[in-house]
Amino acid sequence: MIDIKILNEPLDTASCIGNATDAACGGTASFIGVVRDKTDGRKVVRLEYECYESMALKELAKIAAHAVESWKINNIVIHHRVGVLNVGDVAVIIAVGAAHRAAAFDACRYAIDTLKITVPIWKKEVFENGEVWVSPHA
Amino acid sequence: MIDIKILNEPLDTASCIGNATDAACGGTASFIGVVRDKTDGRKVVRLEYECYESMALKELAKIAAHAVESWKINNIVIHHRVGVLNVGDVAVIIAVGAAHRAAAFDACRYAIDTLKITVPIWKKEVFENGEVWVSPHA
Amino acid sequence: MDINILAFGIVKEFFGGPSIALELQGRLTVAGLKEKLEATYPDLKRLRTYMVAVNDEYAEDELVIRPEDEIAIIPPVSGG
Amino acid sequence: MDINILAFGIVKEFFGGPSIALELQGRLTVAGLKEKLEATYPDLKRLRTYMVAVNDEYAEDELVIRPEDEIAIIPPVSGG
Repeated sequence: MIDIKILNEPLDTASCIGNATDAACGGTASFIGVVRDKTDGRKVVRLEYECYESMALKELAKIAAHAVESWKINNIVIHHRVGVLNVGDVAVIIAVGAAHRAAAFDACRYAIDTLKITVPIWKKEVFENGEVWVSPHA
Repeated sequence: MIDIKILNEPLDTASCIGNATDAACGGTASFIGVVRDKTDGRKVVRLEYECYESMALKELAKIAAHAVESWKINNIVIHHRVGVLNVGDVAVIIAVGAAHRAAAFDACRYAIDTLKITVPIWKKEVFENGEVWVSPHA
Repeated sequence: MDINILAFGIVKEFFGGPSIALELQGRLTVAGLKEKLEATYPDLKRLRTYMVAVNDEYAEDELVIRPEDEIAIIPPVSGG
Repeated sequence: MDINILAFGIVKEFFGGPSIALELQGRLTVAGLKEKLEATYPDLKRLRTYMVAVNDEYAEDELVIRPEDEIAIIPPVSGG
Protein backbone atom coordinates (compact mmCIF):
# COMPACT_ATOMS: atom_id res chain seq x y z
CA MET A 1 0.00 0.00 0.00
CA ILE A 2 1.28 3.45 -0.92
CA ASP A 3 -0.16 6.47 0.90
CA ILE A 4 1.14 9.90 -0.11
CA LYS A 5 -0.27 13.18 1.10
CA ILE A 6 0.58 16.85 1.30
CA LEU A 7 -1.47 18.39 4.09
CA ASN A 8 -2.14 21.84 5.42
CA GLU A 9 -2.88 20.55 8.92
CA PRO A 10 -1.05 18.71 11.74
CA LEU A 11 0.22 15.24 10.83
CA ASP A 12 -0.82 12.17 12.81
CA THR A 13 2.27 10.09 13.61
CA ALA A 14 0.44 7.17 15.20
CA SER A 15 -2.00 6.70 12.35
CA CYS A 16 0.76 6.93 9.70
CA ILE A 17 2.77 4.22 11.49
CA GLY A 18 -0.38 2.19 12.05
CA ASN A 19 -1.30 2.42 8.36
CA ALA A 20 2.19 1.29 7.35
CA THR A 21 1.89 -1.77 9.57
CA ASP A 22 -0.19 -4.83 8.78
CA ALA A 23 -0.34 -8.37 10.11
CA ALA A 24 2.23 -9.52 7.56
CA CYS A 25 4.77 -6.91 8.73
CA GLY A 26 7.40 -7.86 11.27
CA GLY A 27 8.54 -4.30 11.67
CA THR A 28 7.92 -0.70 10.70
CA ALA A 29 10.69 1.85 10.41
CA SER A 30 9.74 5.47 10.48
CA PHE A 31 11.18 8.94 10.40
CA ILE A 32 9.63 12.16 11.59
CA GLY A 33 11.13 15.53 10.83
CA VAL A 34 10.33 18.28 13.28
CA VAL A 35 10.87 22.03 13.33
CA ARG A 36 13.99 22.78 15.31
CA ASP A 37 14.22 25.69 17.73
CA LYS A 38 17.53 27.00 16.39
CA THR A 39 19.48 27.26 13.15
CA ASP A 40 23.15 28.18 13.47
CA GLY A 41 22.39 29.47 16.95
CA ARG A 42 19.59 31.77 15.80
CA LYS A 43 16.23 31.27 17.48
CA VAL A 44 13.56 30.12 15.04
CA VAL A 45 10.14 31.71 15.59
CA ARG A 46 8.26 29.68 12.97
CA LEU A 47 8.66 28.04 9.57
CA GLU A 48 6.68 28.54 6.41
CA TYR A 49 6.56 25.59 4.02
CA GLU A 50 5.56 26.16 0.43
CA CYS A 51 5.19 23.53 -2.25
CA TYR A 52 4.59 23.07 -5.97
CA GLU A 53 1.86 20.62 -5.21
CA SER A 54 1.20 18.87 -8.52
CA MET A 55 4.90 18.22 -9.05
CA ALA A 56 5.61 17.41 -5.40
CA LEU A 57 2.95 14.69 -5.43
CA LYS A 58 4.48 13.24 -8.60
CA GLU A 59 7.98 13.23 -7.11
CA LEU A 60 6.73 11.66 -3.88
CA ALA A 61 4.95 8.98 -5.92
CA LYS A 62 8.23 8.25 -7.73
CA ILE A 63 10.04 7.83 -4.41
CA ALA A 64 7.38 5.44 -3.13
CA ALA A 65 7.35 3.44 -6.38
CA HIS A 66 11.12 3.14 -6.39
CA ALA A 67 11.13 2.03 -2.75
CA VAL A 68 8.57 -0.68 -3.49
CA GLU A 69 10.61 -1.87 -6.49
CA SER A 70 13.94 -1.82 -4.67
CA TRP A 71 13.14 -3.40 -1.31
CA LYS A 72 10.73 -6.04 -0.09
CA ILE A 73 8.35 -3.72 1.69
CA ASN A 74 4.62 -4.03 2.28
CA ASN A 75 3.58 -0.42 2.82
CA ILE A 76 4.99 3.08 2.61
CA VAL A 77 3.33 6.19 3.99
CA ILE A 78 4.72 9.67 3.25
CA HIS A 79 2.88 12.68 4.65
CA HIS A 80 4.35 16.17 4.35
CA ARG A 81 2.87 19.23 5.97
CA VAL A 82 2.88 22.69 4.38
CA GLY A 83 1.87 26.13 5.62
CA VAL A 84 2.96 27.77 8.87
CA LEU A 85 4.66 25.45 11.40
CA ASN A 86 5.89 26.21 14.89
CA VAL A 87 8.90 24.84 16.77
CA GLY A 88 8.30 21.17 17.58
CA ASP A 89 5.67 20.65 14.88
CA VAL A 90 6.06 17.58 12.68
CA ALA A 91 6.85 18.59 9.08
CA VAL A 92 7.18 15.14 7.54
CA ILE A 93 6.45 11.53 8.43
CA ILE A 94 7.71 8.53 6.52
CA ALA A 95 6.70 5.06 7.71
CA VAL A 96 7.63 1.80 6.01
CA GLY A 97 6.33 -1.62 7.01
CA ALA A 98 8.08 -4.80 5.88
CA ALA A 99 8.36 -8.44 6.82
CA HIS A 100 12.02 -7.86 7.70
CA ARG A 101 13.41 -4.79 9.35
CA ALA A 102 16.46 -4.23 7.13
CA ALA A 103 14.23 -3.51 4.14
CA ALA A 104 12.05 -1.19 6.20
CA PHE A 105 15.06 0.82 7.44
CA ASP A 106 16.71 1.01 4.03
CA ALA A 107 13.54 2.11 2.24
CA CYS A 108 12.68 4.68 4.93
CA ARG A 109 16.11 6.22 4.80
CA TYR A 110 16.14 6.25 1.02
CA ALA A 111 12.76 8.00 1.03
CA ILE A 112 13.73 10.84 3.37
CA ASP A 113 17.16 11.31 1.76
CA THR A 114 15.60 11.52 -1.71
CA LEU A 115 12.67 13.69 -0.61
CA LYS A 116 15.15 16.30 0.60
CA ILE A 117 16.80 16.40 -2.83
CA THR A 118 14.00 16.04 -5.38
CA VAL A 119 10.61 17.05 -3.96
CA PRO A 120 9.70 20.69 -4.70
CA ILE A 121 8.95 21.90 -1.19
CA TRP A 122 10.65 24.93 0.28
CA LYS A 123 10.86 26.27 3.78
CA LYS A 124 11.38 29.79 4.96
CA GLU A 125 12.80 30.20 8.43
CA VAL A 126 11.40 33.14 10.31
CA PHE A 127 13.69 34.53 13.02
CA GLU A 128 13.04 37.31 15.51
CA ASN A 129 14.90 39.74 13.28
CA GLY A 130 14.41 38.50 9.76
CA GLU A 131 13.56 35.55 7.54
CA VAL A 132 15.40 33.41 5.03
CA TRP A 133 14.55 30.77 2.44
CA VAL A 134 16.50 27.70 3.47
CA SER A 135 19.04 26.58 0.90
CA PRO A 136 20.61 23.36 2.12
CA HIS A 137 24.26 22.66 1.26
CA ALA A 138 24.50 26.20 -0.14
CA MET B 1 17.42 11.51 27.76
CA ILE B 2 17.35 7.73 28.09
CA ASP B 3 14.01 6.02 28.72
CA ILE B 4 14.00 2.23 29.06
CA LYS B 5 11.02 0.17 30.12
CA ILE B 6 9.78 -3.41 30.11
CA LEU B 7 6.01 -3.33 30.32
CA ASN B 8 3.22 -5.84 30.76
CA GLU B 9 0.71 -3.64 28.92
CA PRO B 10 0.21 -2.19 25.42
CA LEU B 11 2.95 0.17 24.27
CA ASP B 12 2.20 3.74 23.21
CA THR B 13 3.96 4.47 19.92
CA ALA B 14 3.03 8.14 19.72
CA SER B 15 4.20 8.96 23.23
CA CYS B 16 7.50 7.09 22.77
CA ILE B 17 8.24 9.03 19.60
CA GLY B 18 7.08 12.24 21.24
CA ASN B 19 9.36 11.64 24.21
CA ALA B 20 12.33 10.99 21.92
CA THR B 21 11.74 14.30 20.16
CA ASP B 22 12.57 17.70 21.56
CA ALA B 23 12.93 21.18 20.16
CA ALA B 24 16.64 20.59 19.48
CA CYS B 25 15.92 17.49 17.37
CA GLY B 26 15.68 17.78 13.63
CA GLY B 27 14.45 14.26 13.27
CA THR B 28 13.42 11.12 15.08
CA ALA B 29 13.97 7.66 13.66
CA SER B 30 11.94 4.85 15.12
CA PHE B 31 11.29 1.17 14.80
CA ILE B 32 8.30 -0.80 15.95
CA GLY B 33 8.24 -4.57 15.96
CA VAL B 34 4.82 -6.16 15.67
CA VAL B 35 3.51 -9.71 16.04
CA ARG B 36 3.22 -11.26 12.58
CA ASP B 37 0.29 -13.43 11.57
CA LYS B 38 2.41 -16.22 10.13
CA THR B 39 5.76 -17.94 10.66
CA ASP B 40 6.96 -20.20 7.85
CA GLY B 41 3.39 -20.32 6.58
CA ARG B 42 1.92 -21.44 9.92
CA LYS B 43 -0.82 -19.25 11.37
CA VAL B 44 0.21 -17.62 14.67
CA VAL B 45 -2.56 -17.50 17.28
CA ARG B 46 -0.65 -15.49 19.86
CA LEU B 47 2.83 -14.91 21.29
CA GLU B 48 4.06 -15.19 24.83
CA TYR B 49 7.05 -13.04 25.74
CA GLU B 50 9.09 -13.89 28.81
CA CYS B 51 12.05 -11.96 30.16
CA TYR B 52 14.79 -12.08 32.77
CA GLU B 53 13.88 -8.62 33.88
CA SER B 54 16.80 -7.50 36.01
CA MET B 55 19.31 -8.56 33.37
CA ALA B 56 17.19 -7.36 30.44
CA LEU B 57 17.01 -3.87 31.93
CA LYS B 58 20.80 -3.88 32.36
CA GLU B 59 21.38 -5.00 28.78
CA LEU B 60 18.93 -2.41 27.45
CA ALA B 61 20.73 0.27 29.47
CA LYS B 62 24.04 -0.83 27.91
CA ILE B 63 22.55 -0.50 24.43
CA ALA B 64 21.24 2.98 25.17
CA ALA B 65 24.53 4.08 26.75
CA HIS B 66 26.53 2.78 23.80
CA ALA B 67 24.19 4.53 21.35
CA VAL B 68 24.61 7.83 23.20
CA GLU B 69 28.40 7.41 23.20
CA SER B 70 28.64 6.39 19.54
CA TRP B 71 26.31 8.83 17.79
CA LYS B 72 25.28 12.43 18.33
CA ILE B 73 21.77 11.72 19.56
CA ASN B 74 19.61 13.65 22.00
CA ASN B 75 17.20 11.00 23.24
CA ILE B 76 16.63 7.27 23.02
CA VAL B 77 13.46 5.47 24.12
CA ILE B 78 13.29 1.66 24.23
CA HIS B 79 10.07 0.05 25.44
CA HIS B 80 9.60 -3.71 25.23
CA ARG B 81 6.35 -5.47 26.04
CA VAL B 82 6.16 -8.88 27.72
CA GLY B 83 3.29 -11.27 28.48
CA VAL B 84 0.67 -12.47 26.02
CA LEU B 85 0.53 -10.60 22.69
CA ASN B 86 -1.86 -11.03 19.78
CA VAL B 87 -1.24 -10.66 16.06
CA GLY B 88 -0.65 -7.00 15.24
CA ASP B 89 0.33 -6.02 18.78
CA VAL B 90 3.46 -3.92 19.18
CA ALA B 91 6.20 -5.89 20.96
CA VAL B 92 8.97 -3.30 20.90
CA ILE B 93 9.41 0.40 20.17
CA ILE B 94 12.72 2.14 19.72
CA ALA B 95 12.74 5.87 19.05
CA VAL B 96 15.85 8.02 18.66
CA GLY B 97 15.84 11.79 18.34
CA ALA B 98 18.87 13.66 17.01
CA ALA B 99 19.81 16.97 15.46
CA HIS B 100 20.70 15.13 12.24
CA ARG B 101 18.86 12.17 10.83
CA ALA B 102 21.83 9.95 9.94
CA ALA B 103 22.72 9.62 13.62
CA ALA B 104 19.11 8.89 14.53
CA PHE B 105 18.81 6.14 11.90
CA ASP B 106 22.17 4.56 12.74
CA ALA B 107 21.53 4.51 16.48
CA CYS B 108 17.99 3.16 16.07
CA ARG B 109 19.14 0.35 13.84
CA TYR B 110 22.04 -0.49 16.12
CA ALA B 111 19.65 -0.63 19.07
CA ILE B 112 17.16 -3.06 17.52
CA ASP B 113 19.89 -5.22 15.97
CA THR B 114 21.69 -5.50 19.30
CA LEU B 115 18.52 -5.98 21.34
CA LYS B 116 17.74 -9.06 19.27
CA ILE B 117 21.15 -10.54 20.11
CA THR B 118 21.86 -9.60 23.70
CA VAL B 119 18.70 -8.81 25.65
CA PRO B 120 17.31 -11.81 27.60
CA ILE B 121 13.76 -11.84 26.27
CA TRP B 122 12.22 -14.94 24.73
CA LYS B 123 9.08 -15.45 22.73
CA LYS B 124 7.00 -18.56 22.38
CA GLU B 125 4.88 -18.77 19.25
CA VAL B 126 1.53 -20.42 19.81
CA PHE B 127 0.01 -22.02 16.70
CA GLU B 128 -3.35 -23.69 16.30
CA ASN B 129 -1.71 -27.08 16.75
CA GLY B 130 1.26 -26.52 19.00
CA GLU B 131 3.73 -24.02 20.35
CA VAL B 132 7.45 -23.40 20.03
CA TRP B 133 10.09 -21.27 21.67
CA VAL B 134 11.53 -19.12 18.91
CA SER B 135 15.22 -19.72 18.28
CA PRO B 136 16.36 -17.26 15.63
CA HIS B 137 19.12 -18.32 13.24
CA ALA B 138 18.92 -21.86 14.67
CA MET C 1 2.51 34.30 -27.62
CA ASP C 2 3.12 34.59 -23.86
CA ILE C 3 4.07 31.70 -21.62
CA ASN C 4 3.52 31.77 -17.90
CA ILE C 5 6.44 30.90 -15.63
CA LEU C 6 5.79 29.87 -12.04
CA ALA C 7 8.18 30.87 -9.27
CA PHE C 8 8.72 29.19 -5.91
CA GLY C 9 10.72 29.89 -2.79
CA ILE C 10 13.30 32.60 -3.15
CA VAL C 11 12.64 32.89 -6.90
CA LYS C 12 9.32 34.58 -6.06
CA GLU C 13 11.39 37.36 -4.54
CA PHE C 14 13.56 37.66 -7.65
CA PHE C 15 10.49 37.78 -9.90
CA GLY C 16 8.57 40.04 -7.52
CA GLY C 17 5.64 37.61 -7.46
CA PRO C 18 4.50 34.02 -7.91
CA SER C 19 4.72 34.09 -11.72
CA ILE C 20 5.86 36.10 -14.72
CA ALA C 21 4.77 36.15 -18.34
CA LEU C 22 7.41 35.74 -21.04
CA GLU C 23 6.98 36.18 -24.77
CA LEU C 24 7.77 32.96 -26.58
CA GLN C 25 9.41 33.84 -29.92
CA GLY C 26 10.48 31.00 -32.17
CA ARG C 27 12.32 27.93 -30.83
CA LEU C 28 13.27 28.14 -27.16
CA THR C 29 15.04 25.41 -25.21
CA VAL C 30 15.24 25.16 -21.43
CA ALA C 31 18.86 26.34 -21.64
CA GLY C 32 17.72 29.30 -23.74
CA LEU C 33 15.01 30.11 -21.23
CA LYS C 34 17.53 30.10 -18.39
CA GLU C 35 19.76 32.52 -20.29
CA LYS C 36 16.88 34.86 -20.98
CA LEU C 37 15.73 34.78 -17.36
CA GLU C 38 19.24 35.32 -16.00
CA ALA C 39 19.60 38.38 -18.22
CA THR C 40 16.43 39.91 -16.77
CA TYR C 41 16.79 38.53 -13.22
CA PRO C 42 20.53 38.29 -12.51
CA ASP C 43 19.78 37.21 -8.92
CA LEU C 44 19.13 33.74 -10.38
CA LYS C 45 22.88 33.39 -10.89
CA ARG C 46 23.38 33.84 -7.13
CA LEU C 47 21.66 30.50 -6.54
CA ARG C 48 23.88 27.47 -5.98
CA THR C 49 21.77 25.81 -8.66
CA TYR C 50 18.22 25.85 -9.95
CA MET C 51 16.14 23.64 -12.20
CA VAL C 52 13.39 24.23 -14.71
CA ALA C 53 10.33 21.99 -14.47
CA VAL C 54 8.19 21.45 -17.55
CA ASN C 55 4.78 19.89 -16.93
CA ASP C 56 5.70 18.77 -13.41
CA GLU C 57 8.95 17.08 -14.44
CA TYR C 58 12.55 18.24 -14.11
CA ALA C 59 13.60 19.21 -17.64
CA GLU C 60 16.92 18.74 -19.44
CA ASP C 61 18.62 21.78 -20.99
CA GLU C 62 17.87 20.52 -24.52
CA LEU C 63 14.10 20.26 -24.12
CA VAL C 64 12.19 22.58 -26.48
CA ILE C 65 9.44 24.54 -24.78
CA ARG C 66 5.98 24.44 -26.33
CA PRO C 67 3.39 27.20 -25.80
CA GLU C 68 1.06 24.92 -23.82
CA ASP C 69 3.72 23.74 -21.34
CA GLU C 70 3.56 24.55 -17.64
CA ILE C 71 6.94 25.99 -16.72
CA ALA C 72 8.26 26.42 -13.17
CA ILE C 73 11.57 27.59 -11.75
CA ILE C 74 12.77 25.28 -8.98
CA PRO C 75 15.42 26.65 -6.63
CA PRO C 76 17.16 24.15 -4.30
CA VAL C 77 14.44 22.36 -2.37
CA SER C 78 14.35 22.29 1.43
CA GLY C 79 11.46 20.06 2.42
CA GLY C 80 11.44 17.48 5.18
CA MET D 1 25.83 -25.63 49.84
CA ASP D 2 23.13 -25.38 47.19
CA ILE D 3 23.06 -22.75 44.47
CA ASN D 4 19.89 -21.82 42.68
CA ILE D 5 19.94 -21.79 38.88
CA LEU D 6 17.29 -19.86 36.97
CA ALA D 7 15.91 -21.17 33.69
CA PHE D 8 14.29 -19.18 30.88
CA GLY D 9 12.56 -20.00 27.61
CA ILE D 10 13.04 -23.54 26.43
CA VAL D 11 15.47 -24.30 29.27
CA LYS D 12 12.51 -24.27 31.66
CA GLU D 13 11.21 -27.26 29.75
CA PHE D 14 14.56 -29.05 30.02
CA PHE D 15 14.73 -28.37 33.77
CA GLY D 16 11.03 -29.10 34.29
CA GLY D 17 10.51 -25.73 35.97
CA PRO D 18 11.77 -22.15 36.35
CA SER D 19 14.79 -23.11 38.49
CA ILE D 20 16.83 -25.97 39.88
CA ALA D 21 19.06 -26.32 42.93
CA LEU D 22 22.60 -27.60 42.47
CA GLU D 23 25.09 -28.56 45.17
CA LEU D 24 28.20 -26.41 44.93
CA GLN D 25 31.22 -28.55 45.87
CA GLY D 26 34.65 -26.95 45.78
CA ARG D 27 35.75 -24.72 42.92
CA LEU D 28 33.30 -24.52 40.02
CA THR D 29 33.78 -22.43 36.90
CA VAL D 30 31.08 -21.49 34.41
CA ALA D 31 32.55 -24.10 32.03
CA GLY D 32 32.39 -26.71 34.81
CA LEU D 33 28.80 -25.77 35.54
CA LYS D 34 27.87 -26.22 31.88
CA GLU D 35 29.45 -29.68 31.84
CA LYS D 36 27.59 -30.69 34.98
CA LEU D 37 24.28 -29.43 33.64
CA GLU D 38 24.75 -31.05 30.25
CA ALA D 39 25.37 -34.40 31.97
CA THR D 40 22.07 -34.13 33.83
CA TYR D 41 20.07 -32.30 31.10
CA PRO D 42 21.46 -33.49 27.76
CA ASP D 43 18.78 -31.47 25.93
CA LEU D 44 20.99 -28.44 26.58
CA LYS D 45 23.39 -29.79 23.95
CA ARG D 46 20.58 -29.61 21.38
CA LEU D 47 20.62 -25.82 21.63
CA ARG D 48 22.53 -23.92 18.94
CA THR D 49 24.20 -22.16 21.82
CA TYR D 50 23.43 -20.98 25.33
CA MET D 51 25.03 -18.65 27.81
CA VAL D 52 25.37 -18.54 31.55
CA ALA D 53 24.61 -15.25 33.26
CA VAL D 54 26.14 -14.53 36.66
CA ASN D 55 24.63 -11.62 38.57
CA ASP D 56 22.82 -10.27 35.50
CA GLU D 57 25.93 -10.33 33.29
CA TYR D 58 26.96 -12.76 30.57
CA ALA D 59 29.80 -14.79 32.12
CA GLU D 60 33.02 -16.10 30.57
CA ASP D 61 33.78 -19.82 30.85
CA GLU D 62 36.67 -19.13 33.26
CA LEU D 63 34.60 -17.25 35.86
CA VAL D 64 34.52 -19.01 39.25
CA ILE D 65 31.05 -19.25 40.75
CA ARG D 66 30.58 -18.06 44.34
CA PRO D 67 27.79 -19.32 46.58
CA GLU D 68 26.04 -15.94 46.68
CA ASP D 69 25.93 -15.48 42.88
CA GLU D 70 22.65 -15.38 40.95
CA ILE D 71 23.02 -17.87 38.12
CA ALA D 72 20.78 -18.06 35.02
CA ILE D 73 20.83 -20.18 31.90
CA ILE D 74 20.25 -18.04 28.81
CA PRO D 75 19.17 -19.86 25.64
CA PRO D 76 19.26 -17.87 22.36
CA VAL D 77 17.18 -14.74 22.89
CA SER D 78 14.25 -13.84 20.64
CA GLY D 79 12.96 -10.46 21.78
CA GLY D 80 11.90 -7.63 19.53
